[in-house]
Amino acid sequence: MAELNEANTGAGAILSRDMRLIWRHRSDIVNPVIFYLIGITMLPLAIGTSKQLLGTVAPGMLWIMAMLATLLSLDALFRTDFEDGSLAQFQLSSQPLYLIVLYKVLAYWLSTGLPLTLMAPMLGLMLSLPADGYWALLLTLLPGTAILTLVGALGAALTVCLRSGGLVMTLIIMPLYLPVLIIGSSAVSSAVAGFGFDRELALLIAGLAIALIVMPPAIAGALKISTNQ
Amino acid sequence: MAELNEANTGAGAILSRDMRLIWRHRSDIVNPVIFYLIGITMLPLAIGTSKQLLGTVAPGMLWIMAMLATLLSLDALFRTDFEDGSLAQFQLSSQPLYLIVLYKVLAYWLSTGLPLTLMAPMLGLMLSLPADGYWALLLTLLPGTAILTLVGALGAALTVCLRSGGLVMTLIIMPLYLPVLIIGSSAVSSAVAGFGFDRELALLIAGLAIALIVMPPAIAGALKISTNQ
Amino acid sequence: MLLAWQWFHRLGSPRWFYDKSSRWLIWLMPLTLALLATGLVWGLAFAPIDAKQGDSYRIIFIHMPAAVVALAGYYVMAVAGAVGLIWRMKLPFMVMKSAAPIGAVLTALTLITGSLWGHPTWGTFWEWDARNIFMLILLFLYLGIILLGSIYPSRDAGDKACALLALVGTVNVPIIYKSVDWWYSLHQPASIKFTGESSIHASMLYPLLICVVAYYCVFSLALILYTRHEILVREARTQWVKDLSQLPGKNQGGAHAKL
Amino acid sequence: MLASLSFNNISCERDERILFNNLSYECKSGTLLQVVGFNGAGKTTLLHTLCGLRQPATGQILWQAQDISLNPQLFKQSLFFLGHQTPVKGHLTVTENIQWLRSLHPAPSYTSIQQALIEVDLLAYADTHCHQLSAGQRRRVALSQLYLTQASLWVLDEPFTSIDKAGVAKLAQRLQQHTERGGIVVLTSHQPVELEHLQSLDLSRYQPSLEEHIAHG
Amino acid sequence: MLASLSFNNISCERDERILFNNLSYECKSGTLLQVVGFNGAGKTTLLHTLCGLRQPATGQILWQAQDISLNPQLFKQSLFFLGHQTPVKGHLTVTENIQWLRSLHPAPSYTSIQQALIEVDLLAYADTHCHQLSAGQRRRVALSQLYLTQASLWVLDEPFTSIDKAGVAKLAQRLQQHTERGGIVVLTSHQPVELEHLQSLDLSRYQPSLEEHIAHG
Ligand code: HEM
Ligand SMILES: Nc1ncnc2c1ncn2[C@@H]1O[C@H](COP(=O)(O)OP(=O)(O)OP(=O)(O)O)[C@@H](O)[C@H]1O
Ligand SMILES: Nc1ncnc2c1ncn2[C@@H]1O[C@H](COP(=O)(O)OP(=O)(O)OP(=O)(O)O)[C@@H](O)[C@H]1O
Ligand SMILES: [Mg+2]
Ligand SMILES: [Mg+2]
Repeated sequence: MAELNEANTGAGAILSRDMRLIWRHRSDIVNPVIFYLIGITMLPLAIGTSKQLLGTVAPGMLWIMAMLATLLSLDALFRTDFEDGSLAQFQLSSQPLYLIVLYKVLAYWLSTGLPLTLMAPMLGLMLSLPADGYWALLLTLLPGTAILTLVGALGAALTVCLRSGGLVMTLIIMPLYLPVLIIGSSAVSSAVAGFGFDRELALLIAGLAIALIVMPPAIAGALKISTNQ
Repeated sequence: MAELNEANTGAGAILSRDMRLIWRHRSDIVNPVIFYLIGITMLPLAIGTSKQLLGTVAPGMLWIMAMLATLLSLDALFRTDFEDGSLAQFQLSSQPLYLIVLYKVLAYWLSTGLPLTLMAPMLGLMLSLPADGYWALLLTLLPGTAILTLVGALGAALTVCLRSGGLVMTLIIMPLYLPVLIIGSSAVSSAVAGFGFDRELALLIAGLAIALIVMPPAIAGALKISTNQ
Repeated sequence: MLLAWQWFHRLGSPRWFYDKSSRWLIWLMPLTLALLATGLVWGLAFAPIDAKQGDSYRIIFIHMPAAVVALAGYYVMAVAGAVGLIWRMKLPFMVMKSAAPIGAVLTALTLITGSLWGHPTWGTFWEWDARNIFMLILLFLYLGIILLGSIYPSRDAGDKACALLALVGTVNVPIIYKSVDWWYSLHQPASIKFTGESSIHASMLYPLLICVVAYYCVFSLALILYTRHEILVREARTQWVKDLSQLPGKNQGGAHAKL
Repeated sequence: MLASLSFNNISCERDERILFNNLSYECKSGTLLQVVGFNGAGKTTLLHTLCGLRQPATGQILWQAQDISLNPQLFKQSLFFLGHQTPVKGHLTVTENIQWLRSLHPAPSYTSIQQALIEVDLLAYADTHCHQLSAGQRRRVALSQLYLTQASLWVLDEPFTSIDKAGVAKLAQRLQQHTERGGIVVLTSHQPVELEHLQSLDLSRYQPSLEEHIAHG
Repeated sequence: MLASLSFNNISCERDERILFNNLSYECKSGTLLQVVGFNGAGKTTLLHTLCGLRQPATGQILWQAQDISLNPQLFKQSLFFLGHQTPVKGHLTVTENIQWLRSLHPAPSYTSIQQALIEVDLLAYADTHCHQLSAGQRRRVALSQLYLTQASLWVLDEPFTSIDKAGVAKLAQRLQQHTERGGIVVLTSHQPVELEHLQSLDLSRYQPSLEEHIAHG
């Protein structure tokens, strides 16, 4: 009783809790990656195995599938927290809500976007992506998946109180995903064509910077709206 | 007190309840369709708008996206029933469990697979699918989505008690989806190439017949396993 | 009849298996080593050089048996699962659980050796060849079962779930095999076709056959060792396992317990 | 209604840990049994087992002198179970929820849904979506089945949770009525329950002794 | 600890229906207030409102004589809330769950987690995953925060749900201790609660009269 236990600083503990939760759900770390793997694997089966055709669609398909993989489990990001009352605890925490949100998103990205990105070049190999595309793929997916996660988290927050939230979210978020998708896939395409992709990369990084500033408060606001009814 | 109220026959009521639930979640009826719509719409943005290229990949992409759309909300099929104790009620119902399961799957297909199938030719138009492919697309998607739903329901039943069920389900179900995908997309391709697609259609219908016999008891068994721990 | 039934039920007893298998190991281990050594040394060192491919073809002695046994492993797993489900026995589930990672490793080995081989012969690490696709999907099937078993909160339920999935997968495996093959012939006329039979002369065939038998032995050996380990883990609370650990010197199975 | 339920020497395990052991009990027609025990004693596990949702590790459960696993269909027809969770769909209205819960046991009922709604005091909410109800009201939606079911064995896991005082009294009255007609009620509750002829089964007394613990592992 | 909480004339609505009206109450240091009312009276709504999770339709809530919406950060530091649901993650162990719940209010605590586990009688389950706990045990995981928090205002929505008799007695003792030290506890419960100096606020008395109903809608 006499000793005074320092509590871990709050937001850091959320991150560590989220990382621990994610580690407990190990399957979740593996899964978007495996979804990506399977999605890409199925592609040649569906559209044919001509190397030339695959190489042409590879940049676009690698990006679309990365997007779908990121999106897939995002809708569960706040769902369980909402259902078991943790979200109310977050709101009443002495930590600012947007910081908690930021850490949650970070944990999600570390366990989904990052491995997905690292996976991508290997899958590019399977789709016979021309050699020039690998760096472009890797470098654009890095900020790209981060933006997708931040934007997707907003969708998850807005639809958290809806039972059929997953698909509503898809609908809300897809249009916002479009620019990222277009820029990202055109970066890879232009790298493959032998042009640079600096401009696209710069755009994505700028987008990430903006998203990092704008999104956490927006998500926090959306959560408040969702729960306060 | 004196009057005797006939209860509606059980399984029919599950179907009507499920249809009503689905109607309440109206978004769910619309959503796989919208996911399909958006997924296909994004494609030209990601891989380029060359008509010839789009026409080549159209059969495969229409099938892959139909598969992903079917899969997307399937993992919620038994999730809520599990969490709110309805699944225990199903098991203790005087109706056989596999019948209840069959009706649930039917309700799901009527609200997802069917509209998706009806949607597909229109999206084929957007991807400049050659004219010969439309009937093949429609006729193969009809039994195809039904098989996908039945097989996916097994995945949903096996993962219903797992918190991160959605993606585990994807992983275990995707390999089982492959034959359907391959047969379906090759049916459309061969129809486009001017060959018939009778053989593929016959295979899919045979597959559906087998799935209809094998799957409901398997799903019922999986549900018992999931809850009895 | 009655005897056969008794024997069958004893098969379900982990303890019986543990005791018996330590005796099997005594002859299975040297046999496996001998076969493997003979097959590999013969194949890798003494078989004649292939006219077209030079020495690179020798990967076949690792590659082809792995592929064959990986597929067989799936059926072993599924049959074990079915037996467990139907007769509600513990041991078959342990066998099933053990078969999955072994099968997955063999599948991965096939894929890796295949793509290593593909580099010099096909000029690429990966080709969308029917058999490659089939192997990849088999890997997914294995991974799915391993994953499902590992994340189930309760072991009993996880076992049953895996068994069910493996059973449904059994229906699917030949379908995939057929559809992949059939679809391949439809889409892409064989541009790079490797017809195995033509390049195999008797002098290569014999070591290859020995290798296949050796791989089957390796599979059985690994399966037994893995199952024994699984038994010890799962039955750790029972008296007989405790007795085992108290007398480590007396039972040579104790050594494998630490596997 | 003539009913009889008996446990013969049953024991239940969770993750290979024995929860209770050698439990035998006999409920005749008209029995009102409260299973008591500390948190984690195994009350819910016992209730699930006697509904056939789980298998007991050893022993049998007899309904009308027959093992329940022999003729599960017959047993299910005479069983009504309500667990910790509330099987109520937020997106359906109160009436719709009651209708489908009832449809799981398609037997004629002498009470109308209207009547049941009055009994659980939800008539004013008949067409309200259930996610707009308070915790207690949701619970009442599920409990309304007690007025509609024809089952003779009721198994209720903490039925009084979230229910207000008047509701608890009403519910107790309904349980009493059921047993007076020859039915059997098995329930758990941590709240003191005011019911006549209430028998009580204390699970703590069936915990494995220390020696058994050691012998088992 | 010196605390004061007061409601000034607050009223709450749900879907444009007034639940209660003109509710004023003052809690000084050491108050133990039980909000009572029938199912659907608005207890949970009131508790959410006074935590700042909802806005009242009219009126103010004052904490230390200051409106809580003026300085929410300060208010949150002195608040501990536990609702109907149990904010416990099934995939984390008991200890991990307690750690992260505590981390939401990073203030030093004089009790160790070990100690808290002993208090809620979960020491044997410290490393068990929470989805392997019984209903009452899960609830205890959340309640362990009562031994760790430094907040002076505790708002508890049916804290005794699923808790066994010994647990309820222990909990009651803890609440008493908190108020004796000058804290404030606001709770709801349908179970009879044996607590000294318990004040009771009956929400039914604040329902809008019929005229108001007509005037409003
Ligand atoms: C990742 C790539 C590869 C995979 C997944 C793979 C897979 C397989 C499989 C599944 C078999 C067993 C077939 C059966 O028994 O029906 C097999 C056999 C064989 N593979 Fe591969 N293979 C790959 C690459 C290669 C390459 C690059 C070569 C040589 C150019 C090759 C040559 C052979 C030969 C000669 C056999 C035995 C032939 C027979 O008896 O049918 N494989 N492979
Ligand atoms: N899904 C599970 N997996 C493993 N163990 C479990 C599971 N559910 C419960 N247990 C364990 O089984 C024991 C009995 O749980 P049960 O739910 O039957 O208790 P209970 O008597 O109903 O308790 P309560 O009064 O809290 O509802 C507990 O010790 C718990 O830890
Ligand atoms: N999300 C919601 N949307 C609309 N109305 C709601 C919602 N939740 C509750 N209500 C209504 O508000 C009223 C008060 O609900 P509240 O949950 O505050 O009651 P309560 O006093 O806590 O009841 P209980 O004792 O059952 O917990 C109820 O009549 C209910 O129908
Ligand atoms: Mg319980
Ligand atoms: Mg309430």
